[in-house]
Amino acid sequence: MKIQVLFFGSLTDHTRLSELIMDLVEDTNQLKQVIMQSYPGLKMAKFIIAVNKQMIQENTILKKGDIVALMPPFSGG
Amino acid sequence: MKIQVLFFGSLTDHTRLSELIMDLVEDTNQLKQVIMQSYPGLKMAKFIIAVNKQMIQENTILKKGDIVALMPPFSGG
Amino acid sequence: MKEKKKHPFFLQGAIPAQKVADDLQKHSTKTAIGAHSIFLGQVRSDQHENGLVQAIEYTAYEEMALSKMEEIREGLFAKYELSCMHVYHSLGTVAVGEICLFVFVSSKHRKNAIDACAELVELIKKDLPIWGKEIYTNTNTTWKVNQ
Amino acid sequence: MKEKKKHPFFLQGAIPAQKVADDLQKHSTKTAIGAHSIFLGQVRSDQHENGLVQAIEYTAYEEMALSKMEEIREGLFAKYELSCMHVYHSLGTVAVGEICLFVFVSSKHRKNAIDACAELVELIKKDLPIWGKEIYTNTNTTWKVNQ
Repeated sequence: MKIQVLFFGSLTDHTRLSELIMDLVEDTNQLKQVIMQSYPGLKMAKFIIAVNKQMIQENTILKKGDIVALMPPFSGG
Repeated sequence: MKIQVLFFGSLTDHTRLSELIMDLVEDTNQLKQVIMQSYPGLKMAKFIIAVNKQMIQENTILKKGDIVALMPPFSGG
Repeated sequence: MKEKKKHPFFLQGAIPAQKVADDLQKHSTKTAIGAHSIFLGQVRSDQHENGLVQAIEYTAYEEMALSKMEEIREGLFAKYELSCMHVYHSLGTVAVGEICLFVFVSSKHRKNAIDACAELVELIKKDLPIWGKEIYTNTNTTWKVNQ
Repeated sequence: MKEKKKHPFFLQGAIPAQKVADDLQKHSTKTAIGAHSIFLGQVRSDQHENGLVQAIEYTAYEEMALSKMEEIREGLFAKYELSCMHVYHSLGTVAVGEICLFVFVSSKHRKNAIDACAELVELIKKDLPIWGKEIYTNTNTTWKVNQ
């Protein structure tokens, strides 16, 4: 089992994809590093992270099968 | 020319009419006295007065042709 | 005053639900509008000691209500940045479950429409010479008192 | 939770004005309701430096939005005395002048419906993972930013 990463809104302008599967990493900080190496455009982007649909504020340990969403500021309504 | 007096809402339960024409009286205090003699039920009723569609708080001088409305608390909406 | 067209304020009997859709649809050409705030008053089947409400019969000092409504309208247009404002109130009998008040305020950004609509509803209840008489299923009546 | 029936939250494309009348009409049998507070978001033809908005294309993290919406709903039912609450948000393309958000809150007395509706609109904008991309008449696009 790996980790599923979802990209939303303006972030997809940088990634050109909305979803990827990657090998398990330690935590969300490490995930950001790996992702930003592949998509350097994200370094300038403002986003928050949800792990399994729960917004996180701090670095969070990841486990197999987690779904990590990178989300720019919301603009619904 | 005389004065037109209008009654609204629950006040018409006491007056059994919605409008009357009376001889000119000095002011609204005197008007209340005259009206309450004819319709003593109004003595217990809570109402405010409008002269020519303007709500008044204090005793107000009346002149020929004035329209005086006796209005119980509003309950629209 | 952004809008000059005159609508009636008082409507005889209940306000049809369909009117809300029709009025909303008319605003689709006003492309500077971003927010509509709508309030609807519906007659409740309250249980009172005199009986169960089955309808409210509305009467008003119409001329004064219209002139007061114009004042309220101008005050709110001066206070909030609004695109338009429409208000309808029933006269006569409105049965339980039917609509007796329809308030519709539109603006560019949501805060103006929401705040103006809320304030307008309070002013309509407080300042307009309108009276509701509750009619009970047992044919008793009582004059409504606003909370 | 006074109401268990599940409605969809996301609707594909614009929300028809007619839906407002149809949903309102359905509430005429709920005779404990005295007040409906409705908010509608309409797509504005804003002029930006990149062009004139002609539509907004909405996307969402749907599963998370639904679960977050359920939380919001439960929070508001706990905080206010409400009869019911219905919310619909568009996904996909909504043209200028069309409705993209429909919020409908009902209660016995007006204050609960009005306050809950206003709070709900803020929470929808702030907490739901939904994004709007503005599409300009010149085919440029920009991601919408909420105020």
